[in-house]
Amino acid sequence: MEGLHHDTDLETVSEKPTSTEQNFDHIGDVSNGDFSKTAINQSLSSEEKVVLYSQMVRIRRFEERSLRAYQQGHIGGFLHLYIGQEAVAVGAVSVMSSDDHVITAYRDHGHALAVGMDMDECMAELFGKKTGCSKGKGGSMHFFAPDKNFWGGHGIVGGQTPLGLGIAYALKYNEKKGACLCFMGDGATNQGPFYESLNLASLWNLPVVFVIENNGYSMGTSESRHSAGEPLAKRGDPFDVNWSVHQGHDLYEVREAIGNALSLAHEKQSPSVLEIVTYRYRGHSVADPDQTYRSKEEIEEYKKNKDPINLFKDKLLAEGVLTETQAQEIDKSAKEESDASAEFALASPFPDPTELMDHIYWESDHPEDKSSEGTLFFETI
Amino acid sequence: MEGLHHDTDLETVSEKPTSTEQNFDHIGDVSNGDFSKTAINQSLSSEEKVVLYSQMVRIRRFEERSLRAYQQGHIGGFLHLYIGQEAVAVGAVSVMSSDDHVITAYRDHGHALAVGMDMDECMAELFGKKTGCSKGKGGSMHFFAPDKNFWGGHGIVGGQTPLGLGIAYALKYNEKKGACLCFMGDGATNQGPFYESLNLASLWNLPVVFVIENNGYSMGTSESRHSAGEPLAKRGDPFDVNWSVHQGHDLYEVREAIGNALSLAHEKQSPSVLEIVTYRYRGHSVADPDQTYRSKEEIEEYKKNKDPINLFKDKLLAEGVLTETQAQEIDKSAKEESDASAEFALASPFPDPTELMDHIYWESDHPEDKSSEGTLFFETI
Amino acid sequence: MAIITYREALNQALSEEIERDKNVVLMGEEVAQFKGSYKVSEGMLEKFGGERIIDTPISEAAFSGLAVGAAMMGMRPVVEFMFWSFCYVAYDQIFNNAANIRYMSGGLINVPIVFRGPANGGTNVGATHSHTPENFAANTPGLKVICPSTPADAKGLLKAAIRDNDPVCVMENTILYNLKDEVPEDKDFLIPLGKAKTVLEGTDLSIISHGRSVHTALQVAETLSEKHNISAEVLDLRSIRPLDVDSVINTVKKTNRVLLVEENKPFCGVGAQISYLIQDQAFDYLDAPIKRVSSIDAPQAYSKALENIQIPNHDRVLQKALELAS
Amino acid sequence: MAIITYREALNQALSEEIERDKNVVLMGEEVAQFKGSYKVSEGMLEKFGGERIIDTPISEAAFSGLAVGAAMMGMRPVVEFMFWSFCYVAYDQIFNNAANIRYMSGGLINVPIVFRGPANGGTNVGATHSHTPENFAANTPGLKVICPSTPADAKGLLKAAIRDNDPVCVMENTILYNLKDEVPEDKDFLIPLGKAKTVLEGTDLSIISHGRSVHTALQVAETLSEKHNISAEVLDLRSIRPLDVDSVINTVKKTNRVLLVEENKPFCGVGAQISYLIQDQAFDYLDAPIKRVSSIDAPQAYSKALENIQIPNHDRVLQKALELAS
Ligand SMILES: Cc1ncc(C[n+]2csc(CCOP(=O)(O)OP(=O)(O)O)c2C)c(N)n1
Ligand SMILES: Cc1ncc(C[n+]2csc(CCOP(=O)(O)OP(=O)(O)O)c2C)c(N)n1
Ligand SMILES: [Mg+2]
Ligand SMILES: [Mg+2]
Repeated sequence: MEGLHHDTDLETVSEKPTSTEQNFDHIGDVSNGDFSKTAINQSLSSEEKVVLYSQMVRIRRFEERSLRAYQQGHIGGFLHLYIGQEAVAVGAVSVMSSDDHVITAYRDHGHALAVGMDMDECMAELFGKKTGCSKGKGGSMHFFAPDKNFWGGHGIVGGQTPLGLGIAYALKYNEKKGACLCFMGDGATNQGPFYESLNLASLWNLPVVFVIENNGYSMGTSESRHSAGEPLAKRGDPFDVNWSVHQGHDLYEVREAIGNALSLAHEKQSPSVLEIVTYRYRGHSVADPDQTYRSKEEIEEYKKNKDPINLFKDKLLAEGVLTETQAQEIDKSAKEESDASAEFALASPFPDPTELMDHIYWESDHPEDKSSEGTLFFETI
Repeated sequence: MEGLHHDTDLETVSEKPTSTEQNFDHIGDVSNGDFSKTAINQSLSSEEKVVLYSQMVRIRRFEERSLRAYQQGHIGGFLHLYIGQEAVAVGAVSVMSSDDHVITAYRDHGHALAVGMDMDECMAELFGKKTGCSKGKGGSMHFFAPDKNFWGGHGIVGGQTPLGLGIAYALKYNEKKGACLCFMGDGATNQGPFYESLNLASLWNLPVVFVIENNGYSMGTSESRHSAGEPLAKRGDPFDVNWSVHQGHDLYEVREAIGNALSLAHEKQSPSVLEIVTYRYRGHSVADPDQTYRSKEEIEEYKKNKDPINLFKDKLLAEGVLTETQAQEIDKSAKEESDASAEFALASPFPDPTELMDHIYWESDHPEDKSSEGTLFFETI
Repeated sequence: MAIITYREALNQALSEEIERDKNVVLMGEEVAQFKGSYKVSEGMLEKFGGERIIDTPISEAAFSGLAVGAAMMGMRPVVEFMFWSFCYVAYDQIFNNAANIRYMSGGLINVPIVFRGPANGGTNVGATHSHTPENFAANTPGLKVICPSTPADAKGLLKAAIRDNDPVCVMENTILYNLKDEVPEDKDFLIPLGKAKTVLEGTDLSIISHGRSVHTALQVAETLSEKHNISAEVLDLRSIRPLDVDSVINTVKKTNRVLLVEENKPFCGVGAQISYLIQDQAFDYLDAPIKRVSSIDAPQAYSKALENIQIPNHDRVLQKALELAS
Repeated sequence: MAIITYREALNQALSEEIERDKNVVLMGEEVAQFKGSYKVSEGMLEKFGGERIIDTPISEAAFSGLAVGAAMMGMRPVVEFMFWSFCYVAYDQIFNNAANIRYMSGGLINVPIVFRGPANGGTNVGATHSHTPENFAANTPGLKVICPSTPADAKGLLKAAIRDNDPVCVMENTILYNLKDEVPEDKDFLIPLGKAKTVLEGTDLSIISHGRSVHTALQVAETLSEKHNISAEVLDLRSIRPLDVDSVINTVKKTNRVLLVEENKPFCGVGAQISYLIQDQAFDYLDAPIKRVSSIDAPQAYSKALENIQIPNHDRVLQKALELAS
């Protein structure tokens, strides 16, 4: 049912999942839909709450700035914006511990900034510059920061699900108390490798959490036109994988859900599928005119009633941990940081043509340790 | 639970699925597990029952003969025997109507004979002879008979599931009142395209029946070692595909289950997943020494208590529609027919070397209708 | 003749064949309601309805296989890949089922299907979205492969592909979608597969190419004649399998020098096969070794600063041409 | 040196590397309890336990991708495909994820993984089970490809592949599994990738080959010297990417005549690429066009009467060799 509210004929949205929408209690007993009082959220200091708020703001401002840069012709290829979904990445990453890892699809700017990548390297990557996180090789869809347990940024829909499984496998093999958060879209649930991965995750009991960010659309195709049966999280059920559905506009709820799934993974190494209902304000990519598959009203309703940043801001104001002036400062500095990153990117050099041949093989990047002989490349620069 | 009895540590087998093992009533109300009285089986004449019996016997004798031919070196490559599972193909095909179609995997001899292919063309195909159903091009895994609505015979595990979906799609597109029975193994449920197909079947409401012949093993891997969650049929559940589990040693039960799934497909074009629990007596293929994954006792128990031919024979004897002498004659003529097919195959010529270049493109087989120019082949005989 | 874009030419071909034959349908991601992610099928849903223009989930393996199964039953599905790169998740359905079922059934079945979509680099979409699998498909007996380079070819070849009784892989190019040129309106305008086209007559060297590289070749030929007084002949293969070997050999015999230009990665690319054929059948006519310009042998780079160099561009092709001519 | 089979040599290589490095595991269908469908991993489950020798469901896409993910994290998984043909259902994980992730991450990640299994025809398993995708893999920058033809090479090359920090595709051959020959016992016996081997010295023509075809080439060379008094040199490429171009060019310069023999289908097969390289770098040394013998250009036939002719056999190779030498 929570899928339906994504169809162009709008329906009112249930504030929290009904009991039929999970086979496992991924959320503490929250009668009134207020997750601020659950243990994991109680543990947050006022400072930490403000940091979480500013992270969401930073992500949004960064992407708005990147959109302008795209329109100015500084960014090529695809640009998939995360605007509207910020609470999912920020909330999820905020409950990770040091041995937990993240992998996601091509809509990866939010996750990248949430794990702590800085705006400069991200914006520079969008500009295709040498100073980009992937040295201009990857672009918007392919951000990486292994040092921050962030494994990309993957362009092929669903292609990252077996990779996430493998990260979890390696953690278990090395007896680390960690798990992998594998983010994916609602449309990605229609790629076969996801099911092969669900079976393996359950069969081998691997600490992986598949987080379906259900923004209601696979490009221009609404959930009800691309997927039979609801909710999508239930697709874990026949494999005995824990599953549940949550609302993604409430950062507190996201933290609660992901936190519980992570402890389940840490303690029992059990996998989970969490469906987090969210929404993207912009077109699928900047190239999408966004005129064929949803109404302006639908978008406006979300912005008005479900904006994760506004909702969290109101909560923090009510809790008295944030003031309007603080909020304005946070917004101001996020804008400044974004502008600075665009300037940094603009000022950065493009990769040198010879860099085309870097990073193809570990071996060719380490001539001193080369063990093979013969010719590796058949048309070079 | 019915999966467990396939593990090497034996357990007693429940005679019929419990109510938790289906989301849809694919079988009439049968309290005592006796399916002979259901409408679809009541409608059988004595003659028809005897024909069904002899078909199972013919399949078994044919395969036993093919095994000898393999051991004598007349058959190359793979030979996957269906022995033990005969009631599934024979029962299923017996309830098909003229617009229903069949597609299956590489363990296809039983289905081929059940749809009415004759032993000669099948045995000759195994021998790689010009007179084979696929002119020696396909072999054991690739029998075809489009004129009998039989679309193969496919070697890549799970690869036939989208094809079966497409057959159903074409039937619906052409407003035929038909369905496609798409047979697959328990191991095949771990191939991603199956799930993509389940989603499409339900989303587009296509008349396809996925029949999982659960013989408990994917090669040498028992169900509990290859699949998480039970029963396998339940994997249709999250896609809102009707599913249920049935015992495959009782031809009457198979007819009842498939019959109901077919009418559902005919009337409502709804897809189904039927799991039919069965067993193979021989190794995965003739090359399998069958020493690593199951006990001799397990095999013996099946032969003793669950042999589909013996069980049906006993039923027919009890019903008084078959006599011991008749049964012996049926067996005798099945053996003779099998021996004759082996002689036919042996006497048949091998394809001529030039036939290597036939059947690659429709166009090169029809030079008179050739529309393209240029070179199609780059190394020919 | 009307002047229309490559995109419109594809749309015309699809529309005409859908009108002509009830067995033809178009299916793929976003082809209907969204009008095609590159707007190739714009207006077709309105014109032909949801029965003929079909949106699919992101399940390339399933809908490719579904289309193969439907083709076995006599339909003539046209499957659109948003990018040909995505054939990697449907590989078995195309390279085993579509390619082999006729053979494995001893000719009892044929598979009249078209797989189409863009297969090119040059738009900064990175390594996973820039594959050019024409060499993989052409390596596979049972499949046919065409790479139209002009609006007219796009229409005539696609129409021929849809009427073909075998599986045809049609490899388009997002950068050519806006290319405008004259296109015949004749509803039976067909260009036979396997017929190359001499797009420029010349005497000093032959540039053999396909797809968008043909246009690069033509620009280079212009530079060669204007700045270097070298007369280049340009042959557009148009079809990779079947291949117009005669036209290839003829131009070699005419100019005695060959430059192969393609977007394929070099190792076992199309140019490798053409080289073998030329030296095998026109050995004594070659005044110099055959030269190639392909994509630089690296995964496709995102940064335009890199990708503009990676794909065969005017300067890289010109340089090789001059080496060859000297 | 002990005389062991190609199968045992692979088993030794795997066992030694698993003993040597805790990061090495072997996973695939039936590799553990069943001892491998071709018994390559016989005894390894007993020796190393289920943590290191891992049976998988029939989910090639998932376990290939799982292994890539684990390799990104520093493990060194060896993935067995029961047949390389099954890479068609895992294509994206190998040809995108394993091949491109290092590049797309600007070198932040490397993927030390081995994909191995048999890739050959000749055992009458038909079109879907007889693919030889070494040309597809070698076309893909980011992947390495080796095709060992002897027990010693199988051991030395596989060990080198496992220690390699890049993805390596190891293409074996079911028909060679029983081949016996001397194999060094040294636990550090490594054969570097990219080093071809002259397996027979000769003066009149060069037969360049890889995999099982090398043995066919040797038989033909014997016939040539005994019956026709022609001295053939036989070069075993051993590794397709990296490729030992120098050794290829050297043998051409020595004999001036080249015959390429491989099981690949012809169009854009490995031989096509070698032809290009030879004519490009040794044009003036060629006394005659390069000739090729590949598999007959049809889907693999089941009937042994057909398949024995389809794959390069002694007579087809001999005939071409005689044409070339005359
Ligand atoms: C295998 C594959 N098919 C198609 C595409 C093109 N494509 C990119 S994103 C997308 C929609 C994905 O929707 P969803 O999974 O819901 O993620 P979202 O974009 O909503 O974040 C499609 C079809 C692709 N990248 N990979
Ligand atoms: C994609 C793919 N992977 C692996 C194989 C090899 N293989 C053939 S049959 C088989 C086991 C299949 O088991 P199941 O689906 O239960 O069918 P059954 O053999 O029991 O009839 C395997 C692994 C294959 N043919 N295709
Ligand atoms: Mg979405
Ligand atoms: Mg089975």
